[in-house]
Amino acid sequence: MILSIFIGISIALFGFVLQTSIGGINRKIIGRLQKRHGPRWYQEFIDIFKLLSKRSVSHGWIFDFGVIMALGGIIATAMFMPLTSTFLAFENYDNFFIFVYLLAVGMLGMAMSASGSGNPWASIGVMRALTTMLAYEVPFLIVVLTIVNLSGNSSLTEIMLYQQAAGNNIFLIALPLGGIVGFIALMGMLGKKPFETYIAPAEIASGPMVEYGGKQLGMLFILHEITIFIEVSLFVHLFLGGATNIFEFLFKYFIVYTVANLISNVNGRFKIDQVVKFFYKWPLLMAVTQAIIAIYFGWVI
Amino acid sequence: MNSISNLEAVDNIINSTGKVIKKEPISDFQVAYEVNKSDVHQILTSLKLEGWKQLSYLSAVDWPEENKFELVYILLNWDKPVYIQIRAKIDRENPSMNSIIPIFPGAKYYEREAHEFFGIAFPGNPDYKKQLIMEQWDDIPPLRKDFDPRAYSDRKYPSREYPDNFSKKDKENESLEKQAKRRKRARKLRTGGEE
Amino acid sequence: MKEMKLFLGPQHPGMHGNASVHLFVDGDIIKRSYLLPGMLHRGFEKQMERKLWVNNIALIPRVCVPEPDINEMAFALATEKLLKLDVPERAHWIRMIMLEFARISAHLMAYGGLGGPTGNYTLMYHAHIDRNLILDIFEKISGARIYHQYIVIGGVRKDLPEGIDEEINAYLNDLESRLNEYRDLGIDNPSVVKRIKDTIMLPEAVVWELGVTGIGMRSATNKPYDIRKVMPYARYNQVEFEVPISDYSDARSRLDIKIKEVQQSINIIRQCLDKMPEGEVRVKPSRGQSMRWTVPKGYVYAPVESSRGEFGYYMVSNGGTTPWRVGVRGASYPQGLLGIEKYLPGTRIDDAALWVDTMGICSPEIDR
Amino acid sequence: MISTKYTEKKKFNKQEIDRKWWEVGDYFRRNSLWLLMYCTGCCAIELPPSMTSAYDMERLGMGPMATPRQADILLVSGYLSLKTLRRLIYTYEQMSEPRYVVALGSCPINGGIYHDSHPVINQLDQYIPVDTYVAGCMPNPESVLNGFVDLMEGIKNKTANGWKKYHKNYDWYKKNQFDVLGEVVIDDEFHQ
Repeated sequence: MILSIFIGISIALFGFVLQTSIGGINRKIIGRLQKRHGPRWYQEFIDIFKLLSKRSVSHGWIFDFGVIMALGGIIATAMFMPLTSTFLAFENYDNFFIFVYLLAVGMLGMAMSASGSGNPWASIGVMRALTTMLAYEVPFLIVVLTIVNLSGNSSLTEIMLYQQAAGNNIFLIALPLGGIVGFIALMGMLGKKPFETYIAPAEIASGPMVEYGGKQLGMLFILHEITIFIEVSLFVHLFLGGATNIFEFLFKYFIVYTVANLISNVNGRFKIDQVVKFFYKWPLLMAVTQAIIAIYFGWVI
Repeated sequence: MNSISNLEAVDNIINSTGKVIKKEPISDFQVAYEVNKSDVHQILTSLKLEGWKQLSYLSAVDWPEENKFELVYILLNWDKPVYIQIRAKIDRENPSMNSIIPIFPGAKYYEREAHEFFGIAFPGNPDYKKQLIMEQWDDIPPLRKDFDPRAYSDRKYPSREYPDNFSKKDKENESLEKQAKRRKRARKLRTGGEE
Repeated sequence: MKEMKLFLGPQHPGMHGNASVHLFVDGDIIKRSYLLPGMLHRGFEKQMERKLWVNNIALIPRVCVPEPDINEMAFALATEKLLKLDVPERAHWIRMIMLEFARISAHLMAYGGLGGPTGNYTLMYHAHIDRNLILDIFEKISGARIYHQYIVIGGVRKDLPEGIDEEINAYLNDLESRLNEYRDLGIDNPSVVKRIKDTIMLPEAVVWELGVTGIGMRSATNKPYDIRKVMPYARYNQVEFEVPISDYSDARSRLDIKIKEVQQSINIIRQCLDKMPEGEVRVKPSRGQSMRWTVPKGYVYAPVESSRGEFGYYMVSNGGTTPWRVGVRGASYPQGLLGIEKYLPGTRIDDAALWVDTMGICSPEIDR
Repeated sequence: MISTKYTEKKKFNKQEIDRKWWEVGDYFRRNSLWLLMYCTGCCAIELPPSMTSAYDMERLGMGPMATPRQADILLVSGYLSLKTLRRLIYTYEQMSEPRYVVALGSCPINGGIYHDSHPVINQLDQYIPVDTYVAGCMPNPESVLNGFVDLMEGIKNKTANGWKKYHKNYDWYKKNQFDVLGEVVIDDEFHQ
């Protein structure tokens, strides 16, 4: 048990280091896209450690406690994440719904803390973040339920093994419509444009983060990196067939995150009502069609 | 669309509505009229009906010797391109002029600004008295001629003191220094010994 | 729900320049709004009354920062009208080159500014690097990047440097080839179009009510109301160009006109380089030493078409060595102050920053 | 002359350890300076070229930030009218420490071209401490970046300690601010 907890914490730490480095490399790639040199690849680490070294202001205990609760919730979520189909901390506890449930703890902690700051921009940002969450969860869950139905199991490692088994395609190819929906929902989860509405620096002054500075912001950054790690890994495991070894995982992870980032950087952002309308229109329709095709007709490539 | 005929058209409109004290043609596209304070509203109304729909500028000029403020309204008709300046003098003591918001709604903020900078009252404008550009101004309105920004600045904001040897002395630039000394002496003579 | 008060600025990334929009919102919808100007006030009109005519040349470019040349042009035009001075032929053409470059740079900045409110920062980066090349050309011509003090009373400060023609032509070809890319990244990009189409409408009645000029007016009225066409200054009557118009004014059509105007400005500069005669570039406006220049009595209003609309100087001289009164008509005054108060309510918070950007609100010229 | 007499080796006391940690923190702080996007005056027009692709400030780890709480540098870009100074002081006091102030242009130094103008203050360091000045009207992007490199040197050599000065001379700064601004609470249409 102790060993499992230790491995779990190591996975969370690994996720943080991995996502922070890949985030830094991505900043460089985006820099090239924007015709400039770009920062050093380890810039994100420096930013986070700098924030942790600063003095910060508190806005009451809810504000402080919410951040810690969110960070704790996210680290707990990351502990359950399998890296490859055989390497995970807690055997048989890698059910998909654990992640959905535990991710909400982090989100709610952040929402609580941001509302605790009392800044109106923050409360608008929190409202928008929760609305966006409602929007992307529905189509995403439909697609995932289709996958669970096909593979007959909701455990991530089982889903991975199902895709890796001979004769089965990875779900991105097997369920093309569902794969597209999954990727769009992933963009929404990551808060990439065009679904960046709840951060929106030029409209609501970076939304929930408006009152954070110093240590709390540093913790939020760590939280953000680990959240991205969880979400991208979920996509890799669910749709790209997971990984048999760690290098395959790193490769797939890098590709998914970079593609999402590149798409994000040539798009504008929607308004909040457009986000909701968008998700409830095409992705929802596509997800339902995919579910009907896959489950009732059994047409799976 | 000949500009000369446009100028004549303007002449006719203004002469039929009010008394012109002075007319100054400025260029092919611009003409100025000085009118009585009481005629301004009527002239603006008839000009607006004739197509001078745009109020380009509204402000005031201070003439302390005559003890008058001069209000300026500049109108433009895009289809018959002529700028018309309508000028009217008002008293400098307790200056007041009825607002032209009913004719040109766009004048609201110009009037507020004129009140702030010159102290002219505009009855009819709902909030001309509120402060707009400056915050808690504590002196006479700044664009009046008797306001001295230099004195105000010296009184209110400490300025940086530079020691005499602040700039490095260069042998090659001695002639420049002599010039500066000469200028300083000349300034002293001109201002009567004050700095 | 209770009305909540929000401050869009002065310290806010969506705000261009140092001004503040105060929003009273209910949910996401704006109920009331004001612009709080004055943060950039520096007593310009008072300062100019206290400085000599020649000293003012150094002061005026600072009225509007993104596009300083129009200030120099308006001041020079006004003074020349008072002096009844004829400017050498070549100076007119050089002035037009400078003004059109200034227009391109201001349009590129505003178009790149779309990247802020809509979140498409790549567009902003690309537009700014093209603008930076214009600043380099300015530096070669006048010696300064932003405040050139190049258009002076009686002509321009000095002649164009050797070999600048090829450089300008190369730059223009380069920019022209990239205009389609700008369209794809900005106004034709589906996710950006969703934000800018059918928002921030400007009906024709509102244009006349507020006194909006420039692109806002041309996009709403569908008529070529451009001072360069209607009452040409410099030599705009001798070059061929079109004034882009539209009959439907939303954020997208205004930005579309901006890109079209960049194309027209490119054409104008090319014609200027072709038609420019040789000769003097500057005449002395008045007798004697420059510190003792006097200008005859008179009142004059000199308008110039800036990138945001009609920009004018109202100048009064009483025959002395300094102007008696200088009034600046900021092009964005009506839509900045009255427009935000009257027509921003009803839109969403997201649109407030777009209003500031696409209406071309330049806070230094409102505050002066 | 170094003494050769035997002395007991000093144990690290708490202050010493704090100092070491502070130096480690300084490394991170000077390599990740976040600017507050507050354009107080006209020098802000040269910031986009220095931030975006032409000069790319992000190479140095610097970037714009949306709110004062997140930022490290308060960039005073140009002249300050009284109205801006009030907001600037609010903003400065909101920022989390350590915080640095960089003043661009000649106007915050001695008033510059507006030295005799009625709404513009003449000397910024009477009201808040300034760590680096970049002179010029207006400073080129090269000199702006050079100013930031100077600030990094200052952080390394511990000379950029304006925020400590602000704590130490708090009463003096407050008195100056009060003298020029008068009432702190404003009551007008815009501040209901």
